[in-house]
Amino acid sequence: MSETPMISIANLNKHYPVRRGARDLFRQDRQVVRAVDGISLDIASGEILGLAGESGSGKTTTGEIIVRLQEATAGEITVDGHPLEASSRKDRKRFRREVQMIFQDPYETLNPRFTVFETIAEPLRIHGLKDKGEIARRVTECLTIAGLKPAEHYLDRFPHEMSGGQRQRVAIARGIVLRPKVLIADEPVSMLDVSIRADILNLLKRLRDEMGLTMIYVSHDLATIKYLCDRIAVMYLGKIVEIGDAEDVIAHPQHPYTQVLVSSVPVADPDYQRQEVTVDDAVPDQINLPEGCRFTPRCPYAQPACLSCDHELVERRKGQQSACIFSPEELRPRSIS
Amino acid sequence: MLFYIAKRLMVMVIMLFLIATMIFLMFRTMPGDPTASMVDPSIPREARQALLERYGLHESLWTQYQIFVQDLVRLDFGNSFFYNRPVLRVIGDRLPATLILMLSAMLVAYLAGVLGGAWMAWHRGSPLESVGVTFSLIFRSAPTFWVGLMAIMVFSVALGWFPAQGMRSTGYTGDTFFEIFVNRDFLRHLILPSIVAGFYFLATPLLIMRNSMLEVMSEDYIEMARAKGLTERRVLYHHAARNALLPVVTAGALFIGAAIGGQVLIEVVFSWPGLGREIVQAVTRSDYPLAQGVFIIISAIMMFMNLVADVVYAFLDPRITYR
Amino acid sequence: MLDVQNLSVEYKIQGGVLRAVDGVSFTLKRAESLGIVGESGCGKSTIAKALLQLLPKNGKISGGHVFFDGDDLVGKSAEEIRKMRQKRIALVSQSAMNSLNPVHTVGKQIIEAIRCHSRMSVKEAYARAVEVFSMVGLEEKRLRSFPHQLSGGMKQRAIIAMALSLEPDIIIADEPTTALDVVVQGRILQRIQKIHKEISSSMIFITHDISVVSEVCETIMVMYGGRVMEIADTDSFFRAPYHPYSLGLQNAFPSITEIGREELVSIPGSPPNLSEPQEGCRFHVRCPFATETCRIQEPPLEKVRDDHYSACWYNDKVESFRREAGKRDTWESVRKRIEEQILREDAHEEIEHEEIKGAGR
Amino acid sequence: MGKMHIFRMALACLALSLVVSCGGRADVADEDMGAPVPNLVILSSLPEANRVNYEMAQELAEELAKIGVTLEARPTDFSVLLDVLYGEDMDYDAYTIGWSGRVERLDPDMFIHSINHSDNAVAGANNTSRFSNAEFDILADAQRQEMDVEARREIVWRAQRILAEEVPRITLYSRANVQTYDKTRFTNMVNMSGEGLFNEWSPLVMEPLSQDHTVPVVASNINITNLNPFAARSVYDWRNLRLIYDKLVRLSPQVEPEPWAATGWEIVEDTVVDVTIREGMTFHDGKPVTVDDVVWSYQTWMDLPDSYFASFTNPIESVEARDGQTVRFVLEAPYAPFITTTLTQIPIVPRHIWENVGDVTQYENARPVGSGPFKFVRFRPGEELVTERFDDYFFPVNIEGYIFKIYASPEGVLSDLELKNVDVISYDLIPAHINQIKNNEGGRFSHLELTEAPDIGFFYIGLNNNRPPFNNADFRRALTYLVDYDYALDVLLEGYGSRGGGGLVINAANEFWHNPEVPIYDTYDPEKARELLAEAGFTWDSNGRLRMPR
Repeated sequence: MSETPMISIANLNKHYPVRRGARDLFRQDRQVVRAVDGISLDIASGEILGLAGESGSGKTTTGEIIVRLQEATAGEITVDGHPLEASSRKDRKRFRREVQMIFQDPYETLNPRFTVFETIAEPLRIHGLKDKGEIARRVTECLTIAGLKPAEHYLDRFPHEMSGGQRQRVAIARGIVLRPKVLIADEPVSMLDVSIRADILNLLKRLRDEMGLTMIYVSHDLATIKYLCDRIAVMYLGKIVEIGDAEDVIAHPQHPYTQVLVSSVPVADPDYQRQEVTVDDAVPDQINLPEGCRFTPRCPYAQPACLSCDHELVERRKGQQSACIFSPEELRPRSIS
Repeated sequence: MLFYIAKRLMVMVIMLFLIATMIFLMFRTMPGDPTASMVDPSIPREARQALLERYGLHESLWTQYQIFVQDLVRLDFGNSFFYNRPVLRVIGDRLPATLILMLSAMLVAYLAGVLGGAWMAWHRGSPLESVGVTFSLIFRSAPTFWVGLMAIMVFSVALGWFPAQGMRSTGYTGDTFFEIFVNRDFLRHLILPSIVAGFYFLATPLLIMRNSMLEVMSEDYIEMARAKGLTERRVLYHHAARNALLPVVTAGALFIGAAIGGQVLIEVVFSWPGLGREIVQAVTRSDYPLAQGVFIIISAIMMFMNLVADVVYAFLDPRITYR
Repeated sequence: MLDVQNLSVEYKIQGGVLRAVDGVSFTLKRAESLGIVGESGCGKSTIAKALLQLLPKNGKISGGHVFFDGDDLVGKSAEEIRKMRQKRIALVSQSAMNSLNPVHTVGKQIIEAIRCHSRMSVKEAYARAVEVFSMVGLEEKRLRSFPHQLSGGMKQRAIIAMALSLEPDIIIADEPTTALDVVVQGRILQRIQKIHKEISSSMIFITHDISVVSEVCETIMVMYGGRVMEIADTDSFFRAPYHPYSLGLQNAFPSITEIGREELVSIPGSPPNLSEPQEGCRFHVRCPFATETCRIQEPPLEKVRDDHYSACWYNDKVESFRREAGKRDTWESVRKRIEEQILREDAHEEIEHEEIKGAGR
Repeated sequence: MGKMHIFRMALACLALSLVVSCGGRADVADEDMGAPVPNLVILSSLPEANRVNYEMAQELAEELAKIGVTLEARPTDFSVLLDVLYGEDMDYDAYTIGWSGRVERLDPDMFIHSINHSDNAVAGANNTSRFSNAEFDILADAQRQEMDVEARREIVWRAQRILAEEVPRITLYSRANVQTYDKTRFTNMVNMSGEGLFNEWSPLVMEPLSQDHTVPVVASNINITNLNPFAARSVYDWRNLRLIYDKLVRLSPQVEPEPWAATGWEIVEDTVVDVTIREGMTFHDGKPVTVDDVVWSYQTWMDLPDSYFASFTNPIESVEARDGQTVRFVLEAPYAPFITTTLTQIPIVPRHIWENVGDVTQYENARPVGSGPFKFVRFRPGEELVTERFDDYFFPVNIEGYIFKIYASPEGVLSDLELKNVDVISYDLIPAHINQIKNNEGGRFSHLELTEAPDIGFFYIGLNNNRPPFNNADFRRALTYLVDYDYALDVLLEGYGSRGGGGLVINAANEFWHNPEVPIYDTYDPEKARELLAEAGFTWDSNGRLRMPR
């Protein structure tokens, strides 16, 4: 990763104020939910990064900030060398074109009154393409890339006339029609049936290979992340706790939380012997975060030192960083209550 | 919770003050001065002037407002021009009758509406359901006055079941609250108007309950309740109806204001000695103090009922907590 | 203990009938745990609802029998069925988030269920509730909580506790972990396994995720288009599946344990539309090995090994199928076939349009 | 081509000359005529307040349009109308309104002097027609001072003749007071003009037909607002208060003053009247009624400039006790209506109660104590006022009391009439109800007797006599032919009323004072109106617009 990263995130924060009524007016320390709390990462051009974590870990928020669906509270993001907080209209428009997002539920993000053609042509029109022939050509091309073949068969359909997988393909076709550089995919397959998930994953892979897209794949499903992504960043309560090569992280999780996450995934293999790591399944209150390492209250290896941890990422294996102050070998049974 | 209520009450006082100011201005910018309808035109001009002075209406608007506010703070609504009595006494004489009729009408409407709405949702698609909806809408849109007269014709004049007019039999003695309101004679007079008013109000709770019930019935916890092997009755009333009640409760508070307004005609057709007619007369006669008083008190009642509804809501729905 | 024979369920829908479950037979032994897997719309949840006779108003059991301890449940009165629910067959429903009534405490809802079927006093019922709560690892004080005060995992555990409360003969768990986070899901699955070992109840576990079945169940039943495709004991199934659909499913699924896996292959096309009449094998449209026979005649569920049944005309060719199924091209051919079929239909449609236009002139 | 052109030119010339000659045929060019009649506005009642007045104003606008006058009928709220009529600006052309026929208006002073004398044609006074006629003023003043009734009637008749000729306003109609009572329960009812059944006399003389029902229920559709005679402002308050409080003189059913709490009066001079008080009267609380009470009552009324009776007490200069039985009134000027209005209106209140209450107008007087024939028992606002017979009263009353029951709508009263819960009604029935009772379907109303009394009040079209064209008496007279009096009476009032007419102020119902010999303009005849206007020098310009005489 010697070249400039396609996406560079530095010290990103997203805090939501907690509204508790008039009393807040008189409080100095306004309570906030730290949905994303000072994360930094670089994503190389053409890389697929998996953002893993449970609900409330901040993975979706991070994705939405990059596509500017939300404003960050603090921090810097550059895409292809341009800071995201650029002020000029032109720059903002360029971002909208270069960074696209696809969502979990395509049915909710597709306008039910738009045909497939209208859905995909709309971003082209918004970005000033007027030539009807060119629009038709681009739409057909994208549909074909997205695997809806023959494209003509689908152009005049409405979302409700299609299956879930087909709708997600339409959403992807819309996502790529502006030839973006970055694609954020937020749980794009979790609503889909098992038999067609692979298709979408393969499609995303192909988009990277053929169009050189950089991708952030947000998911709670480690299996699909492992299959699709080059690297994985595991988030817990707004912090990145582990980041590294996807296969390495899953095969050799360094952080106790990653270990828990990996061991929780059911495996369709009767011979598989899982490494049992048992934790409490209650995630702490997001407002009153624990001191030190946020995983301390649930961590089976928590030590007094954990209470002063500041989530500094430490390289534990090659290209694999963990925020745990201990290496896996140093982990000892929990000694604090 | 207590803090919340206190806060709400505080807001209520401020709101009431603003409303009072608006009402004050509204009446004083209305055409026609109050002496016009009060004074026989044949009396001399000086007399009219003297009246204006007596009521303080010769002062500038600002001075009048200052006096109004000072009185308001002392909860003194002044004297009614027309009745020549303290506004609070005039209202006090009439308000209980209005409130009792309104509450019993709402009781009728809510009992019939909630039970009927739940039943209709449970038997969705049955012919009786559409009969129920049509029936309630007919009562809502038919002129109340006409419905009232028909009810009198049938149940009082033809069948003789209920008295036709008033709140008590002619010449009935007894003046304390209990003597007036807690006896058979009063109840007999109350039944017909509260049923007519109740049916007029019925559509709102009935339809809200039905819709809310339909929504609740598709919830997973209803299927779960069935899967638990509970009887249909228990599922209907303990699980579905209780949850479906929530929006009906909220609607109920908003309903109070509409009810006081909607009740005017009921009071007229049954000669019910309530506040409804007084409101209309006070406005047409430009009896500012009385009209102001009535509106401020109705506003207060509405706000209070809203608060009550919110508290009841919190009581019914544990997900709601007020801070 | 449970012997389902030829069960069919129909839904009345706009403009026709949707046959969601079509002639499904299976048995469930005492203390056995059966996993039913399949895609959405394959009829797996409908089976659960049909067993408890909780079908919505437009659905009805249109045929077959459900023998439970020798009694046929089909045709029993609503009251008899009601008495049987929870006490003998309990449901752990799909959405933990919404299956508890938000206005009652969790304890009240459990005690209500217990007292509905037994003569226990409130006190006894409460004691039982505490007992089952501790089985699922919830503290006693949680009985006094309202649903919104519990996390998703806790709610699901409370529902499991409720299902256990009367020691039913059968527990039907309908996608009990789908809405939960991975870690929580893992914990719940562990717990279900543990409890299932402790008590003597049988279990039907319905899920779309075959890996979950592999962890929890002894027997697996694969459904497709309202029919059973394959039934086997879990070990046998995962080591050597027979049905082409099962083969496809296995290949479509990424796993965290495999290293450096090649490209996954998914099954092209989409499930059949059950509101239209079906002919032949339900899977033939998407099956790479389908023949004319498959298109016309429906294959029976045949025994292929001990405790292993598969509904395919070519169970004997399974060895070559297994080889072919791992290849991408095998499935790509299906995709091509489907695309061609679409093209043909489109062209046909166009011709029809032309004809109509022509007739108009 | 050339021929054609010439032919066209010739045609055009011909046409032009025709037009010119047409114009020339009129005797006078427009600019030589009088000023055009200005565009006018008539402020009428709102249709919901008084349908008849509203319709008649609309009719008049249409009729005037036909004779080339633009009149806009503008329905106006009653209180706004009063503001305009009594306001400083006197800015209005015409209006519709009415004078109600109260019993004291049986005396001609109100209708002659108060509403027609030029002294009252100023802002805020009752001559809202702004009528001014010197000859009339002399007569109006004279009738006031003539204490001899016959002589006074002569003057009043002459005054009526002037009004008939001058037409200061156009009387449209009078309503008939149709009321009803239960003839199976009570008899000997008295029906009075301007009052109907619940007058001063019926309660005194009516007789129950059975001993089981001796307390009649009198129905009203208007609320009682006040029990304090110094603050009471509505007729309905008064109808009850005058039975609780007594008065020195009452007007007999034949409208003659009859000594009552007084045993007689003596006109000492034109401006001095001595009144003798009846002996042995007591208030309801047992205290005797003294001269002192009478003097105090009158004095208190006189000190209230804005009282209901201010116009009756204004002529009094002083009142004093001459001895234990006699009260002497000194008037500022001779005032003929003194006996018939002042003495018959002012109630006698017990001084021992009222002198201690401070501002008498602010006293609630929740339990009135008077010396009248009925004792107050209780009052429930919006429901009923209950009285009982005062057994120590000097006049024998047959009923044991009465209940004045308040209803919210005439429909409510009708249903209670049918249910026999009401014995007498105190307001005028609406035509629909009159017809229902008359038809008596199924014998539902067989027990009722309908009574009819002509009203001495009237509704009229007021004309601002200060403004053109209404400052022109010819125009006003012509206008009377544009009003369809039959339409008002027969169609709009369904026949329940009496006919109006230009200049009519004292109704035929007021037999004694009405001058039957004066001509009344009460025919609808638009042609006649045109004729009169033409005769008076009005002209129509080329647009058909009416112009004032030069």
